[in-house]
Amino acid sequence: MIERIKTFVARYGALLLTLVIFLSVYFAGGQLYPAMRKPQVFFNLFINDSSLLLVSIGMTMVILSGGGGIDLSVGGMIALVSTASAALLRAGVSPFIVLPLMIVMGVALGALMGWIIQSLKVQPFIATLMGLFFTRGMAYIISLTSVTITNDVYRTFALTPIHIPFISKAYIYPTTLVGPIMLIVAIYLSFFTRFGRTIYAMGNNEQSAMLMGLPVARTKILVYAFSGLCSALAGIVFSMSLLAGYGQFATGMELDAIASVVIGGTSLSGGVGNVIGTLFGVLIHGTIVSILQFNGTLSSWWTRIGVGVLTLIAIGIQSIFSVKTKRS
Amino acid sequence: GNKAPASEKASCAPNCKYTDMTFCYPQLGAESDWRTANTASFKETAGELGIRLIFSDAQQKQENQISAMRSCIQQEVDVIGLPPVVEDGWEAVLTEAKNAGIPVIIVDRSVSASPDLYAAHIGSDMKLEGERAAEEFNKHFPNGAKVLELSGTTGSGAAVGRAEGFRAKLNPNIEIIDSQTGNFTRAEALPVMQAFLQKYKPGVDFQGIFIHNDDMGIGAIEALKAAGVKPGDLFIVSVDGTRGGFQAMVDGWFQADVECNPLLGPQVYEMALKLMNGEPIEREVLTNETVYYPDNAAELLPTRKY
Amino acid sequence: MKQTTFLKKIRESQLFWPLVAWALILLFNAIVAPGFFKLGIIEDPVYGKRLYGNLVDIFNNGAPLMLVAIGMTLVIATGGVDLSVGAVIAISAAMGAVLINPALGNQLITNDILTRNATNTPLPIIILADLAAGTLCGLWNGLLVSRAKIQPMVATLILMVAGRGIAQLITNGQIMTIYYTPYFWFGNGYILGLPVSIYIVTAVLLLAWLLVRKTAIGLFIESVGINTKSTYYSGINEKNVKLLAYTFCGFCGAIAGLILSSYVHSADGNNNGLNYELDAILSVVMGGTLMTGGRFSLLASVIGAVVIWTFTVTVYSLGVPANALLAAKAVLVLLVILLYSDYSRRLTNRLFERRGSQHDRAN
Amino acid sequence: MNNPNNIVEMVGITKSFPGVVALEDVDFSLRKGEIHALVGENGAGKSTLIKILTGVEQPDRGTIALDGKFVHVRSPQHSQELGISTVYQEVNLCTNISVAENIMLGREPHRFGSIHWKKMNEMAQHAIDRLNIDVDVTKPLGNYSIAIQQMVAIARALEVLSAKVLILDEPTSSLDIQETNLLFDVMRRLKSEGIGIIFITHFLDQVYQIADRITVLRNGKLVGSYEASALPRFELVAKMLGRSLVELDAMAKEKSQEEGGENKQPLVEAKALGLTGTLKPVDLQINASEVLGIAGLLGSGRTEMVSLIYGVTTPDTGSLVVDGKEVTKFSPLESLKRGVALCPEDRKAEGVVGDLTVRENIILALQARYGWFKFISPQKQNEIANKYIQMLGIVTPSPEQLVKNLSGGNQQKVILARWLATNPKVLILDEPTRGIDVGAKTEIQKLVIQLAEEGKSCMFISSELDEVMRVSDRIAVLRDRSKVAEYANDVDEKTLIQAMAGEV
Ligand SMILES: Nc1ncnc2c1ncn2[C@@H]1O[C@H](COP(=O)(O)OP(=O)(O)OP(=O)(O)O)[C@@H](O)[C@H]1O
Ligand SMILES: Nc1ncnc2c1ncn2[C@@H]1O[C@H](COP(=O)(O)OP(=O)(O)OP(=O)(O)O)[C@@H](O)[C@H]1O
Ligand SMILES: [Mg+2]
Ligand SMILES: [Mg+2]
Repeated sequence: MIERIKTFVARYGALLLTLVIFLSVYFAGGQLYPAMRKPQVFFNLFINDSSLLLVSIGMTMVILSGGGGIDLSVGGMIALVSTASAALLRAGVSPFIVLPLMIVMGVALGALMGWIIQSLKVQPFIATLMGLFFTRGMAYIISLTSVTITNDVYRTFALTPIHIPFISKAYIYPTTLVGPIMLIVAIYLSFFTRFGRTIYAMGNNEQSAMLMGLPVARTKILVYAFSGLCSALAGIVFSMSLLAGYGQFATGMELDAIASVVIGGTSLSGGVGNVIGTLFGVLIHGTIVSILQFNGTLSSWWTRIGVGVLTLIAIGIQSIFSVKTKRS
Repeated sequence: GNKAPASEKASCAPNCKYTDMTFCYPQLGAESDWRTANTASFKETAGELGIRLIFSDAQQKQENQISAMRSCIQQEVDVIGLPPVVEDGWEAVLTEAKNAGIPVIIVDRSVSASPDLYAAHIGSDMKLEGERAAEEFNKHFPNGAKVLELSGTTGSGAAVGRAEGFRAKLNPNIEIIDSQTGNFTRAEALPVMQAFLQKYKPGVDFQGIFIHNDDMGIGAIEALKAAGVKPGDLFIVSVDGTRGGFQAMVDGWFQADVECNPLLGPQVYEMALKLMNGEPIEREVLTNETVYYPDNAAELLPTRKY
Repeated sequence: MKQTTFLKKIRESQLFWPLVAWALILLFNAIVAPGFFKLGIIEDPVYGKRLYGNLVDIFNNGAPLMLVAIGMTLVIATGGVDLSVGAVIAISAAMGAVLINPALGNQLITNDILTRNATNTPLPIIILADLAAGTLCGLWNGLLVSRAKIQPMVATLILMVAGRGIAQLITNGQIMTIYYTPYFWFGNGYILGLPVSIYIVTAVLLLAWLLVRKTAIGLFIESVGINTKSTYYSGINEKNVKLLAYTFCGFCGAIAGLILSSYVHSADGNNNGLNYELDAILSVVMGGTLMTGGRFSLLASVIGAVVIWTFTVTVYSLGVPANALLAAKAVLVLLVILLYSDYSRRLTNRLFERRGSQHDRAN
Repeated sequence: MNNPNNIVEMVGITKSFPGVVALEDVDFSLRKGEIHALVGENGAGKSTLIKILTGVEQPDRGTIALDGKFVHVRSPQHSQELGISTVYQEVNLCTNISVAENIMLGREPHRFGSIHWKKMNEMAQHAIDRLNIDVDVTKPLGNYSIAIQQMVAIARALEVLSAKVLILDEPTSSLDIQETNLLFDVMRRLKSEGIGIIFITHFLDQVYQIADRITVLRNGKLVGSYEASALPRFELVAKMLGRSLVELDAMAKEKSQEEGGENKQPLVEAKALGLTGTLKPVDLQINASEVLGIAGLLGSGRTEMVSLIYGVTTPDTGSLVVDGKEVTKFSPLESLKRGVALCPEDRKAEGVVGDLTVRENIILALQARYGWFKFISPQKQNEIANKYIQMLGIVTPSPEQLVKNLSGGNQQKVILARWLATNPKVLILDEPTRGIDVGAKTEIQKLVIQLAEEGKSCMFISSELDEVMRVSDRIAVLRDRSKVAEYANDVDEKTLIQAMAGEV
């Protein structure tokens, strides 16, 4: 029995810890600001951070695949997808053409970056930095200004709340659901497919995974394509909820995503962690921001310092824990 | 549904006082002197009047402003003042505020959302500022000239309005030969100006510059100095009327500075109180603004608050 | 035969590719904008005769980036990365501005500060405080990475986010304009007709070079970057090696902040040194140092920084809008990637080898 | 080519790396149902030949035929599809995923479009059971020792169902005798099933124990392929080295018999030195001019013990006295300054700094001892490097070659040179001869003895008992992480084995 508990803790400890951090931060917020106890505040976390959750899921997979894997292009992709779709919609193209087109574009750009990383042996940081420059630059080239979306389909998605059953005055938007759905897809991929397990294996040691005969090259390209898919979806969600496309959307979101992934217990060196942790990482990040917003008296700079310090604390707790498990 | 009352009266109406008010101000950032003066105005005035101010800084990101507004809605504040970073994308959250019965006053820049989603708009008339700047050029160059434009953040209400007004009023014999954005910051204005100077010879290829705010103006001056341009060689008009701008006029760099008043706190709070008490308000309010000139800049400089 | 090995040496030197990249951009300018290379001498009211032109501007404006690239090189060589350099620049700039203008309090700047050439603190102390602030930031990063064993990207991400907040905290959230002319010397001054910043970069480069190549530190840094554990077993205190690298990077960031704030006459917590971390990393990579750590060349990184600035100036002078600069930069990175890929290396190798063998025959 | 019995037929294989010709015009064939030993000195090109056959490297020239059909092996994955199953030199598995995944990944069972975990674990457990080791397949591989990991790698290779060819590159270098025998049983069974096995090892005993044919490589060239029964041992060695075994033995036997004993001043003295959970308190003494052998089974705590003495880990009980001074600061650097050096066991992770040159690798520890600012001048560095390259016979085109491009054995020599360069009083060698050819092995043994003669002392850890017995003056035996016995060097092998195994 004790052995069982030990195994359980060793395997899921980091995840449990992230969950505990989230709950304590959340309840601390509720203690400080009674208004934070409203159920809608919890749903707002999902509404506000639906795009962040999506890109963080992709980012998690990329980071897990190791080899310095990182995707800096996510924010730029959101900008590009939102601007491109807004421009297309303005030109009168049907949303049922625009949506798949955007997804294809995201996947293709992701795969292209993956290919550059894999075939030209370019460091992911640099290749995806290029992706960031390219996507944002293209967004500005499409339109220097914000483009309004007036399409009815988009408006319906943006402005029709879905009321949560059994909880009064609680609602989400249809776009809010995309993140959780992708989360389930990512969980399935990472734990129940060869693709996912290969990601973990190569994250630990790419050379070994290659010698084990695993399709390392293909997986690497696919992982970046997957991240591209997530970013494209995030871009769609972004443009749907804001009903606009703009080159300055989601600036710096790549950093928020990396922070969330790390707070969620994934190691930047690859092979350790999972997407469920990332969900809590995103929620922790959102809760911290909420608390600072509910406070409302702090000078603007405290938000930044606060986010920095709390990230440090979260990582500190994580690392203490990981040292402990290593010892045991 | 949009059935909820446009702006419920607060429970204390019609006798609400400033001390009863909780006011939410999701400031968009701290990108310029103008903005910091604006923040200071809201904070100081709230302190003086006893208003509970819920303030946050969105660091120029719309998504942060939106999530801050959602937090305010959950806190059931009395009034929200929103200085939107861009015009688009506010419909959903404004609807949420409306459904929660919280009136929203749009401050400074404007929004593209339907006007019945917010209570009022207070702000400078950006177009008018552009027109005023154009008139200065018209006065100074009756025989025509070539000018450059250093514009603000692309797509922002201020940059769009000022550019539009400027072009609308500018005499046809004055030609805008080039226009680039410096994002309202000094750091970015500087290299842009440098690039201009590589392309165009000051005094020969162009005689004047219209700069969308004082911060960029200060950055541009550095580039001009480095290129050996002297104060007065060029006719420069800027917008804002910050201390930096006044200093530039004293030094002879700016020939006019169109005011854009950031001290909106008192005006906005007054309107918010009226909203709480259910009193009628004007939907579009312009702030009082003027144009300053170098002749009395030195005198006025010490009286400037920002 | 000798010539072949000489050619080969050049080709294998880390300087080769950044120089090729620079040459390509200059060549492009020579064709498209011949005026690009114009150099002139103008009379400066304060500093006398001085050189003026695009190339001078590139070195002058690029100085902060070059400095940061020097520090970043050492950090990357240890297998780390420092995302906080931009924030460190902002902190150092804020420090300088606030010591000149004593508006530390809670009000807006008072009017008497506007009096020209007044400073609240003597200049040497300002400089020391600047450098100390940046170095301290570097030390903090170094401690997080070496002692707390936090992954570099995360450890420095913390200061990247919080640092700009700290800079704003120092200036009480204001963009502080500096009116104290002696402070302007670092960014706008000239010695013998050349910008002061060029001398500063040269001095720091020399200092760093002596530090790493005339002592064992360079070897230790490379060794740590390649295999930390082996390095530790060899009796090298790998923690202190990392600590040194990050601290030095903070120091470089501080000098960059000094020059930058002096140059734009203000400190702006939000915008000083924005995106410098990315450009610095790009410079280092362009200089042929792998992001996984190991072999590095300081000079190559500096040339990398020069390439980036030359490129930026080129793009501006072509009249490309500032926002679209990003797309152009993507093209630059792509160029770098292609130039540096194994494929192109093999191609040039073959090219040179053939020419080399022809040469042999001729002899 | 026409021999229908040949499953693998490699002809005219040539491969060069920058600065080295690893293989030159090598022919190699493998018959159905044979065990074919591939032998040669370090750097002879054995691993390279294997890598070419399995698609890790592409040959510059030459052809490969499988079952009489020419093939172009594109990647390890492709080689698996072709029925070639491989255990590479140095364990190449992933430590973060479970043992079961390490065995099954790539051919894992599926159900409803997802991995059938239960079945996969069962299949993996079955594969592990065949090798008679006790492992929980659901645990991460990293929880287990290198030896177990090696066995898992073998289990994985055996799991390739349709394998026609099995390649084992030094699989036994970290296995003990029982484990090796187990492996041999499995190999014989596979052989009887008609599978061809390529077996690389430096243990000539094992070659003769199991191989049917022997192919000898020297300096990247084929010396020849022989029936094992037709090639006497001394001839094999002579073919590998171009020298005779007698010569070599003479070299090692030089060990002076002058058992002086007058010089018994202790250099290192450990009293109840231990670390909870790692090593039970140990008393140990090493004198000047003495070689202390350390014997023990895998995982008996030998590495842990020397790690404590070298200060990689800090003990929590007992005391350590070096050269008369009590040690308070535990770290490799402090140890170096005290004159204690440790040549670590895990060459890849703890030894080489792959992207540094041979020269830099050699002077690294010496420079560390001098500190940051007392820089060894480039000329001096070259001198030192060249001295050791000659002394240890390191095969490298120049001191400026990157160490990662040397063969495994030569890398080991470079590391050894690094420690010798610091001129230590006490040199601790943890498995210095693992993966090293006969010639180099003898040289290292000789070196150890020579150091002792110069008044230094050595601690010598090796899994090969005869080696330990040959070089040591005294032998300490470890079992279950504590010291159980100590013998003089005239102890017989049987006593030692009994002490190690605990069956008195
Ligand atoms: N990637 C590489 N780059 C350069 N040289 C290499 C590379 N791989 C191997 N070599 C060289 O090829 C030669 C043959 O090496 P190989 O690894 O095949 O030897 P080996 O016979 O397996 O030796 P050992 O018994 O020590 O493992 C060596 O001289 C080695 O230095
Ligand atoms: N994950 C782990 N959990 C528990 N014990 C472990 C783990 N990994 C290794 N060990 C133990 O650590 C010890 C490592 O042994 P060590 O390397 O000291 O032995 P050794 O005698 O030097 O053998 P070797 O010949 O392998 O070097 C072994 O007792 C092994 O069982
Ligand atoms: Mg080998
Ligand atoms: Mg061991």
